[in-house]
Amino acid sequence: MGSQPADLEIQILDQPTSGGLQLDTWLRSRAASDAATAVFMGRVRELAMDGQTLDALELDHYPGLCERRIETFTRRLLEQHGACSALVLHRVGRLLPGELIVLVAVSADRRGPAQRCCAALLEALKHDAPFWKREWSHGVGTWLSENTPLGS
Amino acid sequence: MGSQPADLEIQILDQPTSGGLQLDTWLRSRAASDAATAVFMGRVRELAMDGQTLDALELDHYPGLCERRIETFTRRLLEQHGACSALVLHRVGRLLPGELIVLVAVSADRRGPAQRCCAALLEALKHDAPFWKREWSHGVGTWLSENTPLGS
Amino acid sequence: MNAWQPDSAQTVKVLLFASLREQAGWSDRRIPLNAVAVSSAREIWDRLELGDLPQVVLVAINQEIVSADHPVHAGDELAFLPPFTGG
Amino acid sequence: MNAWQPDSAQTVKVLLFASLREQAGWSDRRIPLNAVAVSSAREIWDRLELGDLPQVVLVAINQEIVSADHPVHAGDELAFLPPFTGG
Repeated sequence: MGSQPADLEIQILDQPTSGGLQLDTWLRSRAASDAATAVFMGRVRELAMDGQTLDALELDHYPGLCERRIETFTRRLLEQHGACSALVLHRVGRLLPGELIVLVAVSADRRGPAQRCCAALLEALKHDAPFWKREWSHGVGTWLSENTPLGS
Repeated sequence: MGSQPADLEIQILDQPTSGGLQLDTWLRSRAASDAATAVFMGRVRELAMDGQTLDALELDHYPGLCERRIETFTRRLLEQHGACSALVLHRVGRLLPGELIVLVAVSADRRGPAQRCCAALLEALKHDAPFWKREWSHGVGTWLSENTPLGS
Repeated sequence: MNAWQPDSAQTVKVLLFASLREQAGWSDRRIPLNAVAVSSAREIWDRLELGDLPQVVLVAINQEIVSADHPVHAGDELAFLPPFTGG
Repeated sequence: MNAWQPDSAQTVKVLLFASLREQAGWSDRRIPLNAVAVSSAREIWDRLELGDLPQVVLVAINQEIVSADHPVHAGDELAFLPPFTGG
């Protein structure tokens, strides 16, 4: 009921992962009062922004500032939405099409807060955390200047 | 880009499951063009609606009609939201606190459609599929007359 | 009228769920049809002696949700469904 | 003035990321501070000869995001961050 302290786990990973193991471990550690869990997973597309075949996606970040900013906005969003706990996984390094880029999970007592907080946390990761993507196609790397749209 | 046919998997289960295995299997079968996946998991609370300790939750359904209705509204929602594929797990039988009741996963090309379709599919499962919950506390069973609120 | 009545030829199979099952004390039963007039789902309900059909109860005939005034035919499966509480 | 200048005592460590790193051809460098006046992050940027500081570029000093006019002191870590594209 929001009475337990906010609880979060943040992992910046430089090796491929499906996220399944981390999600399972985190879910097993949740209190049964966290009856609702919303999860989002984003994976590398097969095509670059310009429609070319994507060879790889490079993900750069600013270590230190990155983790601290994620922790700050995650705590704020959990409190704002009345959610209890969050798991954030984010890949860095060289990623191949289909690999997991990001996994966000939020648990709460009710489905509304879990869903809304999970969506808000994903937007914060896209816009407020120092990560940068570079697309590699045919040996040429292009830094993205903006994120993919939410989708109408 | 929504060009592939809608693809769905529906499982009504009468034994406990964490959903992790089914989710992993389903995720691995997704096309890489489904870059965004939203998931919701609902578990049995520790307390009954009236605040008493919950011994168990009984879940009844109308076999046949249940699966067909879920398939119908899932196809409709995938199309409506421009999402590509869905996985629906729903428990029936006797469930203990902490056990998974429902898991909904939706994949799409963009995060917005995946998140919105996942939330809409969960509401449809709550309001448009013939499932019924009975709470057991201190040996007394009480059929629920309505669902838990979304949470403000 | 014919005294010989095969089970499904002149009866409808009625299913109750959840709280309705509790209230009635049974979950499924064969109800003989009126031989001269077509019955509606609501008329069958009234013969179950469970009070007025609550507005919130849905009716399904042969696993298709229909209005309470939908006609019922011999051999049909007729189900009365309290408000859903899944998910 | 003292001719002896230890690395961090009279310099600021500048970090560039992503497209800025590409543009400059380097990722981190020590920049000596003006000994008589306090410099702002923008003044340090101007000494990198990378053109005007783009509006969309964020400035962090000691891993805290601040305005481009924030003063920079000897030993600080100053980072210039293009728009974020994670998630």
